[in-house]
Amino acid sequence: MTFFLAGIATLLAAAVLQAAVPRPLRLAFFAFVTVAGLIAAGTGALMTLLNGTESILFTLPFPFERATLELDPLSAFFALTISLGGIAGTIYGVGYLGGYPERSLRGHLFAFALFLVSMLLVVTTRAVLSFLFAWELMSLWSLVLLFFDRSNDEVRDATINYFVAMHVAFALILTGFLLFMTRSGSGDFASFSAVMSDPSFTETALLILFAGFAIKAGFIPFHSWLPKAHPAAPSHVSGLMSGIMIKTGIYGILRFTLIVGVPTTRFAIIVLVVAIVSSVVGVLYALAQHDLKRLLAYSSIENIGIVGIGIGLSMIGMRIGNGPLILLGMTGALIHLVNHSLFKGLLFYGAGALYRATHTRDIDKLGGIIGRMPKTALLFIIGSVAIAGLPPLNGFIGEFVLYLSMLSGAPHASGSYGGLVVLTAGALALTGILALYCFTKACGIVFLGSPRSNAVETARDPGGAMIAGMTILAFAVFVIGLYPAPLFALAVTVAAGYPYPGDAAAAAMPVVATLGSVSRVLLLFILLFAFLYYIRNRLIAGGGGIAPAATWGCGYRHGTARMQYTASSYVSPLMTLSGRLLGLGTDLERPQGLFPARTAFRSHPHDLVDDYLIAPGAKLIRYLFSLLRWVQSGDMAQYILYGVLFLAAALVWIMGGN
Amino acid sequence: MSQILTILFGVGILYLALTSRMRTYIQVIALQGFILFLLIVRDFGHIDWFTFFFLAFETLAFKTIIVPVMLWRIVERTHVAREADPNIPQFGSIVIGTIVFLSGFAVTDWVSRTDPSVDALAFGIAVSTLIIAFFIILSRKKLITQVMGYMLMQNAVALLMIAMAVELPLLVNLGVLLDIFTLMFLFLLFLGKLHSTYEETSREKLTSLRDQP
Amino acid sequence: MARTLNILLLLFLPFLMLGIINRVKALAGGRKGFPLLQPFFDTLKLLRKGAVVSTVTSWVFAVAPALALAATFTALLIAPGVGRTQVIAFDGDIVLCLYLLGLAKFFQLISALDTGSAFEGMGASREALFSVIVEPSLFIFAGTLALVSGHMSFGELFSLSGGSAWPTVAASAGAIMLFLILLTEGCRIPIDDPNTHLELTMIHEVMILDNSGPDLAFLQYAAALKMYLFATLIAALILPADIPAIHAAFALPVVALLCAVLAGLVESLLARFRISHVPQFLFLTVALSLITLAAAIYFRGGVA
Amino acid sequence: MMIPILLVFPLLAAVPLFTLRSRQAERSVLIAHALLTAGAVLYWAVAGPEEFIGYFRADTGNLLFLALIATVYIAVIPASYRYLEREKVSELWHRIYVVSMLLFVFSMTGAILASNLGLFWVFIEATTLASAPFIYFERHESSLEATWKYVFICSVGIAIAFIGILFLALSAKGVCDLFYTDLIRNAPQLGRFWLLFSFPFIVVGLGTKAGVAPMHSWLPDAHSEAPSPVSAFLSGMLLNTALYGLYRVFQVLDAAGLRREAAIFFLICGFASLLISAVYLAGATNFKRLLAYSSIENMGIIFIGVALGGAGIFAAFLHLMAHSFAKTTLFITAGNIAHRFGTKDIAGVSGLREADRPTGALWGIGFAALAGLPPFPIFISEFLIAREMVTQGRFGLLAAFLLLVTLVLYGMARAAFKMYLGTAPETAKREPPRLIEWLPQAILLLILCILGVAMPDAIRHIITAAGF
Repeated sequence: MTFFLAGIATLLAAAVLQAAVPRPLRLAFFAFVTVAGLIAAGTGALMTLLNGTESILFTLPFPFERATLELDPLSAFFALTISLGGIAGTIYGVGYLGGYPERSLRGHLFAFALFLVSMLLVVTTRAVLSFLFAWELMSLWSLVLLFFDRSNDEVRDATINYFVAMHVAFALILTGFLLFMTRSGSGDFASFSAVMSDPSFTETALLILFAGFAIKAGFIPFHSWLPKAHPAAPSHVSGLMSGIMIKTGIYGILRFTLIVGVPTTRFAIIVLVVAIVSSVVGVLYALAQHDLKRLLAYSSIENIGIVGIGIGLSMIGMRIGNGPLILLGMTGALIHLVNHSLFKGLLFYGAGALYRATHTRDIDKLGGIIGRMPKTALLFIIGSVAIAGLPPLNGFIGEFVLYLSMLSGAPHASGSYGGLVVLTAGALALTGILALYCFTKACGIVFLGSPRSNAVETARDPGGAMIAGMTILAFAVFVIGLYPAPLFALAVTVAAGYPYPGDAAAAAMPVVATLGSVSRVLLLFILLFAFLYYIRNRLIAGGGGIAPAATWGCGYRHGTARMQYTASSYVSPLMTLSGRLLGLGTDLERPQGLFPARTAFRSHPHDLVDDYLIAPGAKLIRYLFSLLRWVQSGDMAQYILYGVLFLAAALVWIMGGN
Repeated sequence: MSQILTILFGVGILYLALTSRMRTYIQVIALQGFILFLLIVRDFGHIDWFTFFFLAFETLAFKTIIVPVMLWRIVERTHVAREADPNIPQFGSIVIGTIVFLSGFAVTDWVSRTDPSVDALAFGIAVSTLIIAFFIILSRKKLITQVMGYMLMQNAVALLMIAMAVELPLLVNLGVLLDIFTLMFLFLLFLGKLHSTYEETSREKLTSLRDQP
Repeated sequence: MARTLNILLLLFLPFLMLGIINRVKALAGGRKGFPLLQPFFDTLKLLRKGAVVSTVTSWVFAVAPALALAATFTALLIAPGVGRTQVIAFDGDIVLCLYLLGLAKFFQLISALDTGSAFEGMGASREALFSVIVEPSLFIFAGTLALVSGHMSFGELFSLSGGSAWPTVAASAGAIMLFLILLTEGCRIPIDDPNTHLELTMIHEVMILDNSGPDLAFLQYAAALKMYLFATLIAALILPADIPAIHAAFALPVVALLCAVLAGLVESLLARFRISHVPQFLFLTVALSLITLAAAIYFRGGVA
Repeated sequence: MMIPILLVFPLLAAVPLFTLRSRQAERSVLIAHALLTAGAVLYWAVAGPEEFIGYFRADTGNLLFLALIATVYIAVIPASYRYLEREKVSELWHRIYVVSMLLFVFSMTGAILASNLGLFWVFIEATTLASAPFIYFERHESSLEATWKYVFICSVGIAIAFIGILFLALSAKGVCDLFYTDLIRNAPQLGRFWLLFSFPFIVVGLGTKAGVAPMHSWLPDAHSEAPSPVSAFLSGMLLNTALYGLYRVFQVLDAAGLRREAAIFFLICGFASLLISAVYLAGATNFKRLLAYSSIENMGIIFIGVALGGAGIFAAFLHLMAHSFAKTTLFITAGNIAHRFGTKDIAGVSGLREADRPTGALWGIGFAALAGLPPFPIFISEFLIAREMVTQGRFGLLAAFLLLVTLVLYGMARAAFKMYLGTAPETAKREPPRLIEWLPQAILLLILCILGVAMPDAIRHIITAAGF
């Protein structure tokens, strides 16, 4: 706890002191202090995870009065995730911001440090008011970070959208909290568990809370803000938002599951279904995108869905007393959550480097970057393999634990629950393969092949700090992928806090052994690959070496770069298959006349929630508003009439004996 | 005696609903001021002499003389002899005026059953006057007519005060009168301003400030 | 012993399957066909050659074949071999096996895109699409087996037991499904036609148009291995649970070769589907896996 | 001794100003008056209640309102100075400005200090008189229109309020006079019928001045046409002052056992205000009107808080305080923006952040404060109001409240971000920002921020006491 508090203090110091440091040194100073603070906070969190819960009570003036900061395993786990992601994000961010020498960045850095602090506070406070306070500050600072690029209309719209979405989320969370609070008579989270005797009340309150947290986390259909905000933010911020911030929504759900204990069946199934929909539809939407950062944003929705699948399974497990589902579902969710924060950070940072170099996020304008930005390309491909959930990288580990939970949990689940679990496995597999499809597109079209436009010509790898930030993440991606046991152990510490029939630690032992086997197979695979690659090079050298040539054009000699498969053609077979769900809209300007001057074909992704929920909702509100158009007509007599009518109505009401 | 005066007050207001001539409006306002003065003289004799004197003086001076004169001067200056075309035709006005009176007295009947201490006649006429005043403010187009409506409203309030025999402290009475008459000056000042800005001072001109949702 | 045998079989049985398919097709077409081990010799020949590499490509193109082969080979080490013994076995190994295939696929796809060729992009796109449909059915099927058996390891999962008709139902539905997947992943007619020379109609072959020499050898071996994998799965599934060890040792090669014969027959008798019809065909696998799941729930005691 | 000084000073000071004819002297008088007001507030806070000729009283009950008057006054003076300097107003209008301001503050202080409802009414009416020249100050056609509407609607409203007071007096006839303390003490003896009968009149009447629906309509016009420092005054002070009297009457009804009925009126007005402001904020094209609608919204929230009772009352007064601070900041800042960009249209302003950093920051932070984001107290007050709704089990109200507040925020955020982000138009003045233009507001926001995070007990007691 001491370390943790010291870390927060250091971050606050970084926020304030950087303003006083002269501009040339400011970024370096900021990076140094912030990373130090995050390391301290992360160490504190890690120590708690190893040693047990710690809490500290502050006596403060109104409005907080009593505020508790507590690091229990769940909080510590998230604090650790935030610290890790924050360190890479800070280092990368400083590199990224180095490209804006003309800006003072005082405000941006201030918001950056406070953003980190508020996230750390969100996961450690234990009372309604202080939680909401930290929560809103987190939204506020992320909002400030979001509009880094101020001259852009897209950024503005995304900011407004984000602001409103966050407020809706806040309103829901507030309502949920208040329901608990008034029942228990105290704002302390700890007191909430006392009011759970009324299941239907608890379920309602939980559903409201879930909806609120789901907006933050980006579950479909609550996700609308996310694919707009992430692309608009500068990349170091998108990385943090997507990698860390949306996880606080997950934290909220987990925290309340922890408080409530066993949720109702209906709630568990709702969570699971929402999660499945998010993962499958999220990745389908990701596939459809032309904008690299939007693609990554939708992919965040998918990954949050995967995390949600674990949580949903765990909840169902709690309901039916199924140990593997509880323990491994939760563990898998937590592992995937950490993993996602690593590789999604890596991918966003890669996309940021790309944007800095090419000034476009349009996948179809890129191509062949790998020759010009080899480091970025390598790191991005590593991130892509990881996010597709493929071995030997970390993405696989989380999904593996989830599959393990389903395979070992299903036989002990009675009746239709077993079927549900198996279908969930199918959904996870579908998500996994679609993610693979999606990220072969992201890597393949963006980095490989020939350049599709001259945006690519000037592309160069970014400088040291940005590469360093990404390398840290890539390194973590490898380490966790090959040696998952420590992370698994930490996640088990957290998961053991949930109602589990029996000894959770003992139940986790065989899984550790399994993960050991996985590691060994993966090592074997790597050795085999190294061997084969060596052989291949030797064989080629022995067989006459490499003869460079043009790509085989199947006899056609005038192939141009524009004839390569594009982002949309690559996914078009799937698009035709998934039809309206995906809603990839197309515009075709048909050729006209004998000598058509110009034809065009464009495809643009839709979002069903935007099209059928948000847009009609906005339209409805506009319509309802227009019904009140007459109110401020400018006619003074009419204004007075309102008062007179009100008065008359009131008097009639009174005379009617009210 | 006071009942006759009160009824006269009421007849005046009914007459107002009938006419659209500015001169008539002003005459009625002055008449009402004078009736109020008489009523005050009759009913408020028992209160302390300073307040009494003050009330009586203010009513006579301002309500009966100064305000009507000022209104008249504005009318002269702006050449508005009559309310151009009221929102509701003449005949309709009479009907509405009658209905207003009836409903005013219905209210009064109901009120006086709840609280018999209220002077039902005066209360009824005051309420009716109030409603007519609102009616004029809401339905007439000329700003000057609306100001007259406001003045009628003030007369109604004064009659109401008499009807209910409510005594306010001197300080308050002083302030009330001071405020109202300053306000009237202000109205007329701005009315003059408005007239010099716009050709015709009807309330339809004043709708440039508005909003769309 | 069985493990060693497994590995040995891996080295030539896949080639033999290719040879048999070819032979069956040739016989059906009234031709003689090339020697049964010709694919093996072709591969050996390719290994002795140099490579022609497009200047557009990057290191991705260079590592992908070795990586794909390594991943596929490792996956095969996990798969149930002779008598359902696996070289490596642990809980949930099936997931690793299938995901290793995924890794191979990932690199094959981006290696195809690396060439910047429209044809190879097209192949990659189609290959990816078909996997999208096949993958969930495999997992649902595996989950169903786990649901019933309570086991988590490949060999145990595929060893069907239990009363009533469950093993029969599961084995028949599963075998059909796996055979369909074998045709798909093995790039056979009616999904794909490895022999055509019209690039537009190919899937797997068009993806590796630019690979040559040892790279091509690796990729072809990997493709053969993958087909063999599904044959082993079919073998594991249809063999009775209590088969004696010595019989089991012969069972796998026999089933694998039977699969090859069957595939050859299918190729001889069917024409290739229009690409746009392939997904409909593949949804059959999803349907089969769902049927198995429904059967499993029924045999476990119904929906409760 | 402070009450008479405070009441007499502006009246006496107004006279010599006409003879001195020096702008410097005029400004000095304003500053002296502001400091005097602040001094008086401090004096009362320390020395306790004071009474003057029975009709005026300063105690903990109105200290919050007095303190807000003093704060807003002090904050507005530099802005007024800058405004008068910038607009190059004539000798005459300069004097009119100063004298009106003296009288305006005088009438508001009087209204708050008055311990008699009738006297309160007199002063409220006087505020209309004193502020009318302000609204006309810029002498456009539109300001003339706004002034006319302002004066007329407020006068009608105030006349209605007077009728209500008459009825209230009737209900108190034979029991007591219209002194708040007497009324509240003797509330059970008051005639219930007339008491209830009077309330809608008083709500509509004083509600007109307090800027709540249904008689809010003057507010956007007046606020948008008045000079910005004056708009700050209107929003930050005048609305509070009207609410003060209304709340006292509410208390009388509460004490007389008519809380339910009174609360219904307040709730209807409050929600109607929220609705109207949500509707018109969404389409606002003029940023001063935007702020004015936001004032309507915030008064609506205060009404809702009062109607809820319990913790809602504290929340309402906390909200009132926070709103005064934030709105003062924003109106003064809006004045600076209007000057720099030469327009009050939202469409004409963009790139505030680039054009004028301190103003941009104030605009952004001020909006955050108004939007109920932490660390500002509106966050706390809205939280408390929502909590009170849940405690009372009024989930329908809560849903409507949260929905409307969200819609309001959408309208405001749309405009605020539009203005803050983007690039500044060519026509924007490039002069560097001056300290006097932003420092007072920055201090206000800083205080507000501190109050939202760690409120000293003294201030908390003052806010609590305003509810008693």
